[in-house]
Amino acid sequence: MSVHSRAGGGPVRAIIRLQREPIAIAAEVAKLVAARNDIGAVVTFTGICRADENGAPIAALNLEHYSGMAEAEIARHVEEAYARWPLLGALVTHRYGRIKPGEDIVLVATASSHRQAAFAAAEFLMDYLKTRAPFWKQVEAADGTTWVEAKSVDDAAAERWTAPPPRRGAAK
Amino acid sequence: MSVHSRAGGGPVRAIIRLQREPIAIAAEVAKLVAARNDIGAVVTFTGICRADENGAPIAALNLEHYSGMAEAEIARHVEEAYARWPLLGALVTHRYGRIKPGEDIVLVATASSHRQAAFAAAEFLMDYLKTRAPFWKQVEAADGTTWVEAKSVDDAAAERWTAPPPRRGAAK
Amino acid sequence: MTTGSAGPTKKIKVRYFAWVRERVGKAEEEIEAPAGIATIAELMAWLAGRGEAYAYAFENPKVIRAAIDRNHVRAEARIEGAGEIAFFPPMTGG
Amino acid sequence: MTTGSAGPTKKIKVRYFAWVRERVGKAEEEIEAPAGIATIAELMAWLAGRGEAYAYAFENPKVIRAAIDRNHVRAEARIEGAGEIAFFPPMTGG
Repeated sequence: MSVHSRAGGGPVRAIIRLQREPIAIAAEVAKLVAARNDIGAVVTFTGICRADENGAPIAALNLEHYSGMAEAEIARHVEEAYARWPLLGALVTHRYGRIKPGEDIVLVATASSHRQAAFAAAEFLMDYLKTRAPFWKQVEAADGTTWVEAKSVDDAAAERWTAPPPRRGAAK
Repeated sequence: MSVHSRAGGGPVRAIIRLQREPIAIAAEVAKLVAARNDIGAVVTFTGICRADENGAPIAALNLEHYSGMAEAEIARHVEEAYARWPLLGALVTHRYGRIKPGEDIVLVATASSHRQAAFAAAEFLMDYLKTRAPFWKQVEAADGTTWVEAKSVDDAAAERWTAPPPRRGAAK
Repeated sequence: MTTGSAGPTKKIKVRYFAWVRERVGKAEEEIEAPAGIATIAELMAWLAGRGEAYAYAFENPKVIRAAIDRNHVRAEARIEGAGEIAFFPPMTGG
Repeated sequence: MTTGSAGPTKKIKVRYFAWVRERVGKAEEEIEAPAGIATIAELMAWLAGRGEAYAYAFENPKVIRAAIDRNHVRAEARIEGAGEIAFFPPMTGG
Protein backbone atom coordinates (compact mmCIF):
# COMPACT_ATOMS: atom_id res chain seq x y z
CA MET A 1 0.00 0.00 0.00
CA SER A 2 1.26 3.42 -0.87
CA VAL A 3 0.10 6.87 0.14
CA HIS A 4 1.34 9.92 -1.70
CA SER A 5 -0.09 13.12 -0.33
CA ARG A 6 0.55 16.36 -2.11
CA ALA A 7 -0.27 19.66 -0.43
CA GLY A 8 -2.01 21.84 -3.01
CA GLY A 9 -0.64 19.96 -5.99
CA GLY A 10 2.91 20.74 -4.85
CA PRO A 11 5.76 18.34 -4.22
CA VAL A 12 5.40 15.03 -2.43
CA ARG A 13 4.61 15.60 1.23
CA ALA A 14 4.62 12.07 2.53
CA ILE A 15 5.24 8.67 1.04
CA ILE A 16 4.19 5.70 3.14
CA ARG A 17 4.64 2.24 1.80
CA LEU A 18 4.31 -1.22 3.33
CA GLN A 19 5.67 -3.98 1.18
CA ARG A 20 7.09 -7.47 1.12
CA GLU A 21 9.78 -6.56 -1.40
CA PRO A 22 13.27 -5.29 -0.58
CA ILE A 23 13.51 -1.50 -0.29
CA ALA A 24 15.07 0.43 -3.17
CA ILE A 25 16.58 3.02 -0.88
CA ALA A 26 18.27 5.28 -3.43
CA ALA A 27 15.16 5.39 -5.62
CA GLU A 28 12.91 6.12 -2.64
CA VAL A 29 15.07 8.95 -1.37
CA ALA A 30 15.38 10.40 -4.88
CA LYS A 31 11.60 10.87 -4.89
CA LEU A 32 11.84 13.12 -1.85
CA VAL A 33 14.16 15.63 -3.46
CA ALA A 34 12.98 15.31 -7.06
CA ALA A 35 12.24 18.62 -8.76
CA ARG A 36 12.90 20.66 -5.63
CA ASN A 37 15.60 23.17 -4.86
CA ASP A 38 14.69 24.22 -1.32
CA ILE A 39 15.87 21.04 0.42
CA GLY A 40 19.23 21.46 2.11
CA ALA A 41 19.26 18.37 4.32
CA VAL A 42 18.12 14.78 3.96
CA VAL A 43 18.41 12.29 6.81
CA THR A 44 17.78 8.59 6.28
CA PHE A 45 17.50 5.77 8.75
CA THR A 46 17.76 2.19 7.55
CA GLY A 47 16.96 -0.67 9.90
CA ILE A 48 18.72 -3.87 8.93
CA CYS A 49 18.11 -7.46 10.02
CA ARG A 50 21.10 -8.51 12.12
CA ALA A 51 22.36 -12.08 12.09
CA ASP A 52 21.84 -12.41 15.82
CA GLU A 53 19.24 -11.57 18.43
CA ASN A 54 20.47 -11.34 22.03
CA GLY A 55 23.65 -13.13 21.03
CA ALA A 56 22.05 -16.15 19.34
CA PRO A 57 22.22 -16.62 15.55
CA ILE A 58 18.96 -16.26 13.66
CA ALA A 59 17.78 -17.60 10.31
CA ALA A 60 15.29 -14.84 9.56
CA LEU A 61 12.80 -12.37 10.99
CA ASN A 62 9.12 -12.78 10.24
CA LEU A 63 7.40 -9.41 10.31
CA GLU A 64 3.67 -9.44 10.97
CA HIS A 65 1.62 -6.26 10.67
CA TYR A 66 -1.92 -4.99 11.04
CA SER A 67 -2.71 -3.89 7.53
CA GLY A 68 -4.72 -0.71 7.41
CA MET A 69 -3.94 0.32 10.96
CA ALA A 70 -0.19 0.40 10.28
CA GLU A 71 -0.54 2.81 7.36
CA ALA A 72 -2.92 5.03 9.32
CA GLU A 73 -0.68 5.08 12.41
CA ILE A 74 2.39 5.96 10.36
CA ALA A 75 0.52 8.66 8.44
CA ARG A 76 -0.61 10.22 11.72
CA HIS A 77 2.95 10.31 13.00
CA VAL A 78 4.25 11.80 9.77
CA GLU A 79 1.66 14.58 10.16
CA GLU A 80 2.76 15.07 13.75
CA ALA A 81 6.35 15.40 12.55
CA TYR A 82 5.22 18.05 10.05
CA ALA A 83 3.50 19.91 12.87
CA ARG A 84 6.64 19.84 15.02
CA TRP A 85 9.37 20.61 12.50
CA PRO A 86 9.66 22.57 9.23
CA LEU A 87 9.79 19.48 7.02
CA LEU A 88 9.85 19.50 3.24
CA GLY A 89 9.32 15.78 2.78
CA ALA A 90 8.99 12.52 4.68
CA LEU A 91 9.07 8.90 3.66
CA VAL A 92 8.46 5.68 5.56
CA THR A 93 8.86 2.29 3.91
CA HIS A 94 8.40 -0.75 6.13
CA ARG A 95 8.67 -4.33 5.01
CA TYR A 96 6.64 -7.26 6.28
CA GLY A 97 6.97 -10.99 5.71
CA ARG A 98 10.20 -12.98 5.92
CA ILE A 99 13.40 -10.95 6.07
CA LYS A 100 16.84 -12.53 6.13
CA PRO A 101 19.95 -11.23 7.94
CA GLY A 102 21.53 -8.37 6.05
CA GLU A 103 18.26 -7.32 4.43
CA ASP A 104 16.64 -3.97 5.12
CA ILE A 105 13.56 -3.86 7.34
CA VAL A 106 12.62 -0.20 7.37
CA LEU A 107 13.57 3.07 5.74
CA VAL A 108 12.70 6.49 7.15
CA ALA A 109 13.78 9.59 5.25
CA THR A 110 13.15 13.21 6.14
CA ALA A 111 13.95 16.38 4.22
CA SER A 112 14.19 19.97 5.38
CA SER A 113 15.96 23.21 4.59
CA HIS A 114 18.18 22.65 7.59
CA ARG A 115 19.72 19.66 9.24
CA GLN A 116 18.33 19.80 12.75
CA ALA A 117 14.69 19.43 11.70
CA ALA A 118 15.59 16.50 9.44
CA PHE A 119 17.53 14.71 12.20
CA ALA A 120 14.88 15.29 14.86
CA ALA A 121 11.99 14.20 12.66
CA ALA A 122 13.75 11.00 11.58
CA GLU A 123 14.48 10.07 15.20
CA PHE A 124 10.91 10.90 16.19
CA LEU A 125 9.45 8.70 13.43
CA MET A 126 11.76 5.81 14.29
CA ASP A 127 10.95 6.00 18.00
CA TYR A 128 7.26 5.83 17.15
CA LEU A 129 7.65 3.01 14.64
CA LYS A 130 9.43 1.01 17.34
CA THR A 131 6.72 1.46 19.95
CA ARG A 132 3.37 2.37 18.36
CA ALA A 133 3.16 1.13 14.78
CA PRO A 134 1.46 -2.30 14.72
CA PHE A 135 4.31 -4.53 13.60
CA TRP A 136 5.58 -7.61 15.39
CA LYS A 137 8.90 -9.34 14.87
CA GLN A 138 9.26 -13.08 15.19
CA VAL A 139 12.73 -14.57 15.27
CA GLU A 140 13.22 -17.73 13.26
CA ALA A 141 16.19 -19.73 14.54
CA ALA A 142 17.47 -23.29 14.28
CA ASP A 143 15.55 -24.34 17.40
CA GLY A 144 12.22 -22.72 16.54
CA THR A 145 10.52 -19.34 16.57
CA THR A 146 10.17 -16.73 19.29
CA TRP A 147 8.49 -13.34 19.38
CA VAL A 148 10.77 -10.39 19.99
CA GLU A 149 9.93 -8.67 23.25
CA ALA A 150 9.34 -4.92 23.37
CA LYS A 151 12.24 -3.06 24.94
CA SER A 152 11.74 -0.58 27.74
CA VAL A 153 14.55 1.53 26.27
CA ASP A 154 12.42 1.98 23.15
CA ASP A 155 9.50 3.13 25.26
CA ALA A 156 11.79 5.59 27.03
CA ALA A 157 13.00 6.91 23.67
CA ALA A 158 9.43 7.45 22.49
CA GLU A 159 8.57 9.19 25.78
CA ARG A 160 11.06 11.94 24.90
CA TRP A 161 8.62 13.30 22.34
CA THR A 162 5.67 13.75 24.68
CA ALA A 163 7.22 17.09 25.70
CA PRO A 164 7.53 19.84 23.07
CA PRO A 165 10.72 19.54 20.98
CA PRO A 166 13.67 21.05 22.87
CA ARG A 167 15.16 22.97 19.95
CA ARG A 168 13.99 24.28 16.63
CA GLY A 169 17.23 25.90 15.50
CA ALA A 170 17.75 27.14 11.96
CA ALA A 171 21.24 25.72 11.44
CA LYS A 172 21.58 23.89 8.16
CA MET B 1 41.92 11.91 -1.06
CA SER B 2 40.61 8.81 0.61
CA VAL B 3 41.36 7.20 3.95
CA HIS B 4 40.26 3.67 4.65
CA SER B 5 41.20 2.44 8.07
CA ARG B 6 40.66 -1.15 9.04
CA ALA B 7 40.99 -2.24 12.63
CA GLY B 8 43.01 -5.45 12.69
CA GLY B 9 42.23 -6.38 9.10
CA GLY B 10 38.52 -6.36 9.90
CA PRO B 11 35.77 -4.47 8.19
CA VAL B 12 36.04 -0.85 7.13
CA ARG B 13 36.17 1.39 10.18
CA ALA B 14 36.17 4.79 8.57
CA ILE B 15 36.03 6.08 5.04
CA ILE B 16 36.94 9.72 4.55
CA ARG B 17 36.94 11.17 1.08
CA LEU B 18 37.27 14.70 -0.24
CA GLN B 19 36.46 15.03 -3.89
CA ARG B 20 35.30 17.37 -6.64
CA GLU B 21 32.99 14.77 -8.16
CA PRO B 22 29.34 14.20 -7.26
CA ILE B 23 28.80 11.75 -4.41
CA ALA B 24 27.59 8.24 -5.27
CA ILE B 25 25.55 7.95 -2.09
CA ALA B 26 24.15 4.45 -2.54
CA ALA B 27 27.55 3.02 -3.45
CA GLU B 28 29.24 4.76 -0.53
CA VAL B 29 26.71 3.52 2.01
CA ALA B 30 26.87 0.01 0.56
CA LYS B 31 30.57 -0.07 1.49
CA LEU B 32 29.68 0.47 5.15
CA VAL B 33 27.49 -2.59 5.43
CA ALA B 34 29.25 -4.83 2.91
CA ALA B 35 30.06 -8.31 4.21
CA ARG B 36 28.77 -7.58 7.71
CA ASN B 37 25.83 -8.97 9.61
CA ASP B 38 26.08 -7.14 12.91
CA ILE B 39 24.84 -3.76 11.68
CA GLY B 40 21.23 -3.07 12.61
CA ALA B 41 21.06 0.65 11.94
CA VAL B 42 22.47 2.99 9.32
CA VAL B 43 21.90 6.75 9.46
CA THR B 44 22.85 9.01 6.58
CA PHE B 45 22.92 12.77 6.32
CA THR B 46 23.11 14.40 2.93
CA GLY B 47 23.71 18.13 2.65
CA ILE B 48 22.36 19.58 -0.58
CA CYS B 49 23.04 22.93 -2.27
CA ARG B 50 19.83 24.96 -2.05
CA ALA B 51 18.84 27.36 -4.81
CA ASP B 52 18.79 30.30 -2.40
CA GLU B 53 20.88 31.73 0.41
CA ASN B 54 19.08 34.02 2.84
CA GLY B 55 16.22 34.35 0.39
CA ALA B 56 18.28 35.39 -2.65
CA PRO B 57 18.76 33.03 -5.61
CA ILE B 58 22.24 31.63 -6.14
CA ALA B 59 24.04 30.30 -9.21
CA ALA B 60 26.40 27.97 -7.35
CA LEU B 61 28.46 27.42 -4.23
CA ASN B 62 32.24 27.41 -4.44
CA LEU B 63 33.69 25.20 -1.74
CA GLU B 64 37.27 25.94 -0.71
CA HIS B 65 39.11 23.63 1.65
CA TYR B 66 42.46 23.22 3.38
CA SER B 67 43.69 20.00 1.86
CA GLY B 68 45.50 17.80 4.36
CA MET B 69 44.09 19.55 7.39
CA ALA B 70 40.50 18.77 6.39
CA GLU B 71 41.12 15.03 6.14
CA ALA B 72 43.00 15.01 9.45
CA GLU B 73 40.31 17.02 11.26
CA ILE B 74 37.55 14.76 9.98
CA ALA B 75 39.51 11.62 10.88
CA ARG B 76 39.99 12.92 14.42
CA HIS B 77 36.28 13.53 14.80
CA VAL B 78 35.41 10.12 13.41
CA GLU B 79 37.70 8.62 16.06
CA GLU B 80 36.01 10.74 18.71
CA ALA B 81 32.64 9.42 17.54
CA TYR B 82 33.98 5.86 17.89
CA ALA B 83 35.10 6.67 21.43
CA ARG B 84 31.66 8.03 22.36
CA TRP B 85 29.31 5.51 20.72
CA PRO B 86 29.42 1.80 19.81
CA LEU B 87 29.85 2.40 16.08
CA LEU B 88 30.42 -0.29 13.48
CA GLY B 89 31.27 2.04 10.62
CA ALA B 90 31.51 5.70 9.67
CA LEU B 91 31.83 7.49 6.38
CA VAL B 92 32.34 11.16 5.51
CA THR B 93 32.45 12.35 1.92
CA HIS B 94 32.76 16.09 1.37
CA ARG B 95 32.91 17.80 -1.99
CA TYR B 96 34.91 20.90 -2.87
CA GLY B 97 34.95 23.09 -5.95
CA ARG B 98 31.87 24.43 -7.73
CA ILE B 99 28.56 22.90 -6.70
CA LYS B 100 25.26 23.83 -8.32
CA PRO B 101 21.81 23.99 -6.67
CA GLY B 102 20.35 20.54 -6.20
CA GLU B 103 23.76 18.86 -6.05
CA ASP B 104 25.02 17.10 -2.94
CA ILE B 105 27.69 18.79 -0.83
CA VAL B 106 28.36 16.31 1.93
CA LEU B 107 27.46 12.79 2.98
CA VAL B 108 27.85 11.45 6.51
CA ALA B 109 26.88 7.85 7.22
CA THR B 110 27.13 5.97 10.50
CA ALA B 111 26.43 2.34 11.29
CA SER B 112 25.78 0.61 14.60
CA SER B 113 23.94 -2.34 16.07
CA HIS B 114 21.30 0.03 17.38
CA ARG B 115 19.72 3.20 16.16
CA GLN B 116 20.52 5.69 18.89
CA ALA B 117 24.29 5.44 18.48
CA ALA B 118 23.97 5.84 14.72
CA PHE B 119 21.75 8.93 15.03
CA ALA B 120 23.89 10.58 17.69
CA ALA B 121 27.16 9.97 15.86
CA ALA B 122 25.81 11.34 12.58
CA GLU B 123 24.58 14.51 14.29
CA PHE B 124 27.88 14.85 16.11
CA LEU B 125 29.90 14.54 12.91
CA MET B 126 27.70 17.04 11.08
CA ASP B 127 27.91 19.60 13.89
CA TYR B 128 31.68 19.34 13.78
CA LEU B 129 31.90 19.53 10.00
CA LYS B 130 29.84 22.73 10.15
CA THR B 131 32.07 24.42 12.69
CA ARG B 132 35.56 22.88 12.77
CA ALA B 133 36.42 21.25 9.46
CA PRO B 134 38.37 23.70 7.27
CA PHE B 135 35.89 24.30 4.46
CA TRP B 136 34.57 27.67 3.31
CA LYS B 137 31.50 28.30 1.20
CA GLN B 138 31.36 31.14 -1.28
CA VAL B 139 28.01 32.00 -2.84
CA GLU B 140 28.06 32.77 -6.54
CA ALA B 141 25.07 34.89 -7.55
CA ALA B 142 24.10 37.13 -10.46
CA ASP B 143 25.58 40.19 -8.76
CA GLY B 144 28.88 38.65 -7.67
CA THR B 145 30.31 36.42 -4.98
CA THR B 146 30.04 36.54 -1.20
CA TRP B 147 31.46 34.32 1.52
CA VAL B 148 28.92 32.53 3.67
CA GLU B 149 29.14 33.70 7.28
CA ALA B 150 29.42 31.21 10.10
CA LYS B 151 26.18 30.80 12.03
CA SER B 152 26.03 31.08 15.79
CA VAL B 153 23.35 28.38 15.81
CA ASP B 154 25.92 25.98 14.34
CA ASP B 155 28.38 26.85 17.08
CA ALA B 156 25.67 26.22 19.65
CA ALA B 157 24.91 22.85 18.09
CA ALA B 158 28.59 21.85 18.25
CA GLU B 159 28.79 23.01 21.87
CA ARG B 160 26.29 20.30 22.81
CA TRP B 161 29.00 17.70 22.43
CA THR B 162 31.49 19.21 24.84
CA ALA B 163 29.55 17.48 27.64
CA PRO B 164 29.46 13.66 27.74
CA PRO B 165 26.67 12.17 25.61
CA PRO B 166 23.37 12.22 27.51
CA ARG B 167 22.26 8.71 26.66
CA ARG B 168 23.85 5.51 25.49
CA GLY B 169 20.73 3.35 25.34
CA ALA B 170 20.71 -0.01 23.68
CA ALA B 171 17.46 0.42 21.74
CA LYS B 172 17.79 -0.65 18.16
CA MET C 1 -19.43 -16.21 31.49
CA THR C 2 -22.37 -13.84 31.42
CA THR C 3 -23.33 -10.70 33.22
CA GLY C 4 -26.56 -9.74 34.84
CA SER C 5 -27.35 -6.94 32.38
CA ALA C 6 -30.23 -7.24 29.98
CA GLY C 7 -30.09 -6.13 26.35
CA PRO C 8 -29.20 -7.73 23.03
CA THR C 9 -25.79 -9.16 22.18
CA LYS C 10 -23.76 -7.48 19.43
CA LYS C 11 -21.55 -8.88 16.68
CA ILE C 12 -17.99 -7.60 16.62
CA LYS C 13 -15.10 -8.57 14.40
CA VAL C 14 -12.13 -9.42 16.58
CA ARG C 15 -8.59 -9.74 15.25
CA TYR C 16 -5.53 -11.25 16.92
CA PHE C 17 -1.89 -10.63 16.07
CA ALA C 18 1.50 -12.16 16.84
CA TRP C 19 1.52 -14.49 19.88
CA VAL C 20 -2.05 -13.58 20.79
CA ARG C 21 -3.05 -14.94 17.36
CA GLU C 22 -0.89 -18.03 17.83
CA ARG C 23 -2.36 -18.77 21.24
CA VAL C 24 -5.97 -18.17 20.26
CA GLY C 25 -5.33 -20.27 17.16
CA LYS C 26 -6.99 -17.94 14.68
CA ALA C 27 -6.34 -14.54 13.12
CA GLU C 28 -9.89 -13.24 13.34
CA GLU C 29 -13.44 -14.15 14.18
CA GLU C 30 -16.87 -12.67 14.70
CA ILE C 31 -17.99 -12.75 18.28
CA GLU C 32 -21.23 -12.01 20.07
CA ALA C 33 -20.38 -10.60 23.45
CA PRO C 34 -23.10 -10.19 26.06
CA ALA C 35 -24.45 -6.66 26.19
CA GLY C 36 -23.03 -6.20 29.69
CA ILE C 37 -19.46 -6.30 28.39
CA ALA C 38 -18.72 -2.58 28.19
CA THR C 39 -14.94 -2.17 28.05
CA ILE C 40 -11.85 -3.69 26.46
CA ALA C 41 -10.83 -5.08 29.88
CA GLU C 42 -14.21 -6.74 30.30
CA LEU C 43 -14.05 -8.14 26.79
CA MET C 44 -10.63 -9.65 27.49
CA ALA C 45 -11.95 -11.26 30.69
CA TRP C 46 -14.94 -12.63 28.79
CA LEU C 47 -12.73 -13.98 25.98
CA ALA C 48 -10.43 -15.64 28.55
CA GLY C 49 -13.44 -17.65 29.70
CA ARG C 50 -14.09 -19.16 26.27
CA GLY C 51 -11.70 -22.08 26.62
CA GLU C 52 -8.14 -23.16 27.20
CA ALA C 53 -6.62 -21.42 24.14
CA TYR C 54 -8.28 -18.11 25.05
CA ALA C 55 -7.36 -18.50 28.70
CA TYR C 56 -3.71 -18.92 27.64
CA ALA C 57 -3.81 -15.98 25.23
CA PHE C 58 -5.35 -13.65 27.79
CA GLU C 59 -3.68 -15.05 30.93
CA ASN C 60 -1.89 -11.74 31.49
CA PRO C 61 -4.21 -9.06 30.09
CA LYS C 62 -1.96 -6.26 31.36
CA VAL C 63 0.60 -6.95 28.61
CA ILE C 64 -1.97 -7.10 25.82
CA ARG C 65 -2.63 -3.99 23.74
CA ALA C 66 -5.89 -3.27 21.99
CA ALA C 67 -7.20 -1.22 19.12
CA ILE C 68 -10.77 -0.25 18.28
CA ASP C 69 -11.36 0.43 14.61
CA ARG C 70 -7.59 0.68 14.09
CA ASN C 71 -6.89 3.19 16.85
CA HIS C 72 -4.90 2.32 19.95
CA VAL C 73 -7.11 2.28 23.05
CA ARG C 74 -6.61 1.62 26.75
CA ALA C 75 -8.16 -1.28 28.64
CA GLU C 76 -10.78 1.08 30.08
CA ALA C 77 -12.00 2.11 26.62
CA ARG C 78 -15.67 1.43 25.96
CA ILE C 79 -16.37 -0.93 23.09
CA GLU C 80 -19.85 0.34 22.25
CA GLY C 81 -20.14 1.00 18.53
CA ALA C 82 -16.89 -0.79 17.69
CA GLY C 83 -16.75 -2.45 14.29
CA GLU C 84 -13.36 -4.13 14.67
CA ILE C 85 -11.42 -4.79 17.85
CA ALA C 86 -7.83 -6.07 17.78
CA PHE C 87 -5.66 -7.61 20.48
CA PHE C 88 -1.90 -7.89 20.21
CA PRO C 89 1.37 -7.82 22.17
CA PRO C 90 3.43 -4.64 22.50
CA MET C 91 4.66 -3.58 19.07
CA THR C 92 8.17 -4.40 17.91
CA GLY C 93 8.40 -2.80 14.48
CA GLY C 94 11.03 -0.54 12.98
CA MET D 1 57.62 46.57 11.91
CA THR D 2 60.30 45.04 14.09
CA THR D 3 60.67 44.25 17.72
CA GLY D 4 63.50 44.98 20.06
CA SER D 5 64.48 41.35 20.53
CA ALA D 6 67.72 40.03 19.19
CA GLY D 7 68.04 36.64 17.47
CA PRO D 8 67.75 35.36 13.93
CA THR D 9 64.59 35.54 11.84
CA LYS D 10 62.90 32.28 10.82
CA LYS D 11 61.22 31.20 7.59
CA ILE D 12 57.63 30.05 7.89
CA LYS D 13 55.19 28.97 5.22
CA VAL D 14 51.97 30.92 5.64
CA ARG D 15 48.70 29.97 3.95
CA TYR D 16 45.54 32.00 3.56
CA PHE D 17 42.04 30.75 2.83
CA ALA D 18 38.68 32.16 1.74
CA TRP D 19 38.35 35.93 2.17
CA VAL D 20 41.67 36.19 4.01
CA ARG D 21 43.28 34.78 0.85
CA GLU D 22 41.30 37.14 -1.37
CA ARG D 23 42.26 40.20 0.68
CA VAL D 24 45.94 39.30 0.99
CA GLY D 25 45.94 38.54 -2.73
CA LYS D 26 47.79 35.24 -2.50
CA ALA D 27 47.15 31.71 -1.27
CA GLU D 28 50.54 31.17 0.36
CA GLU D 29 53.96 32.63 0.86
CA GLU D 30 57.17 32.18 2.81
CA ILE D 31 57.73 34.85 5.41
CA GLU D 32 60.59 35.80 7.68
CA ALA D 33 59.10 37.13 10.86
CA PRO D 34 61.36 38.85 13.37
CA ALA D 35 62.42 36.55 16.17
CA GLY D 36 60.47 38.63 18.68
CA ILE D 37 57.14 37.55 17.13
CA ALA D 38 56.19 34.76 19.50
CA THR D 39 52.45 34.12 19.11
CA ILE D 40 49.76 33.88 16.45
CA ALA D 41 48.32 37.22 17.66
CA GLU D 42 51.71 38.89 17.32
CA LEU D 43 52.19 37.38 13.87
CA MET D 44 48.80 38.72 12.73
CA ALA D 45 49.72 42.19 14.01
CA TRP D 46 53.05 42.00 12.21
CA LEU D 47 51.41 40.81 8.97
CA ALA D 48 48.87 43.66 9.20
CA GLY D 49 51.78 46.07 9.06
CA ARG D 50 53.05 44.74 5.73
CA GLY D 51 50.85 46.92 3.50
CA GLU D 52 47.33 47.85 2.59
CA ALA D 53 46.20 44.37 1.47
CA TYR D 54 47.46 42.79 4.71
CA ALA D 55 46.01 45.60 6.80
CA TYR D 56 42.62 44.94 5.19
CA ALA D 57 42.88 41.14 5.62
CA PHE D 58 43.83 41.42 9.30
CA GLU D 59 41.80 44.52 10.20
CA ASN D 60 39.71 42.47 12.64
CA PRO D 61 42.04 39.74 13.93
CA LYS D 62 39.43 38.53 16.45
CA VAL D 63 37.39 36.92 13.66
CA ILE D 64 40.37 35.20 12.05
CA ARG D 65 41.11 31.58 12.93
CA ALA D 66 44.55 30.02 12.73
CA ALA D 67 46.16 26.63 12.41
CA ILE D 68 49.73 25.58 13.09
CA ASP D 69 50.83 22.53 11.15
CA ARG D 70 47.18 21.75 10.38
CA ASN D 71 45.89 21.91 13.93
CA HIS D 72 43.51 24.58 15.13
CA VAL D 73 45.21 26.95 17.59
CA ARG D 74 44.19 30.03 19.59
CA ALA D 75 45.62 33.50 19.07
CA GLU D 76 47.82 33.03 22.16
CA ALA D 77 49.49 29.92 20.70
CA ARG D 78 53.26 30.16 20.34
CA ILE D 79 54.56 29.82 16.81
CA GLU D 80 58.02 28.56 17.69
CA GLY D 81 58.84 25.48 15.65
CA ALA D 82 55.91 25.94 13.29
CA GLY D 83 56.41 24.68 9.75
CA GLU D 84 53.13 25.92 8.29
CA ILE D 85 50.76 28.52 9.68
CA ALA D 86 47.32 29.13 8.16
CA PHE D 87 44.85 31.99 8.58
CA PHE D 88 41.21 31.76 7.61
CA PRO D 89 37.69 32.89 8.50
CA PRO D 90 35.36 30.75 10.64
CA MET D 91 34.62 27.50 8.83
CA THR D 92 31.39 27.03 6.90
CA GLY D 93 31.58 23.46 5.63
CA GLY D 94 29.12 20.65 5.81
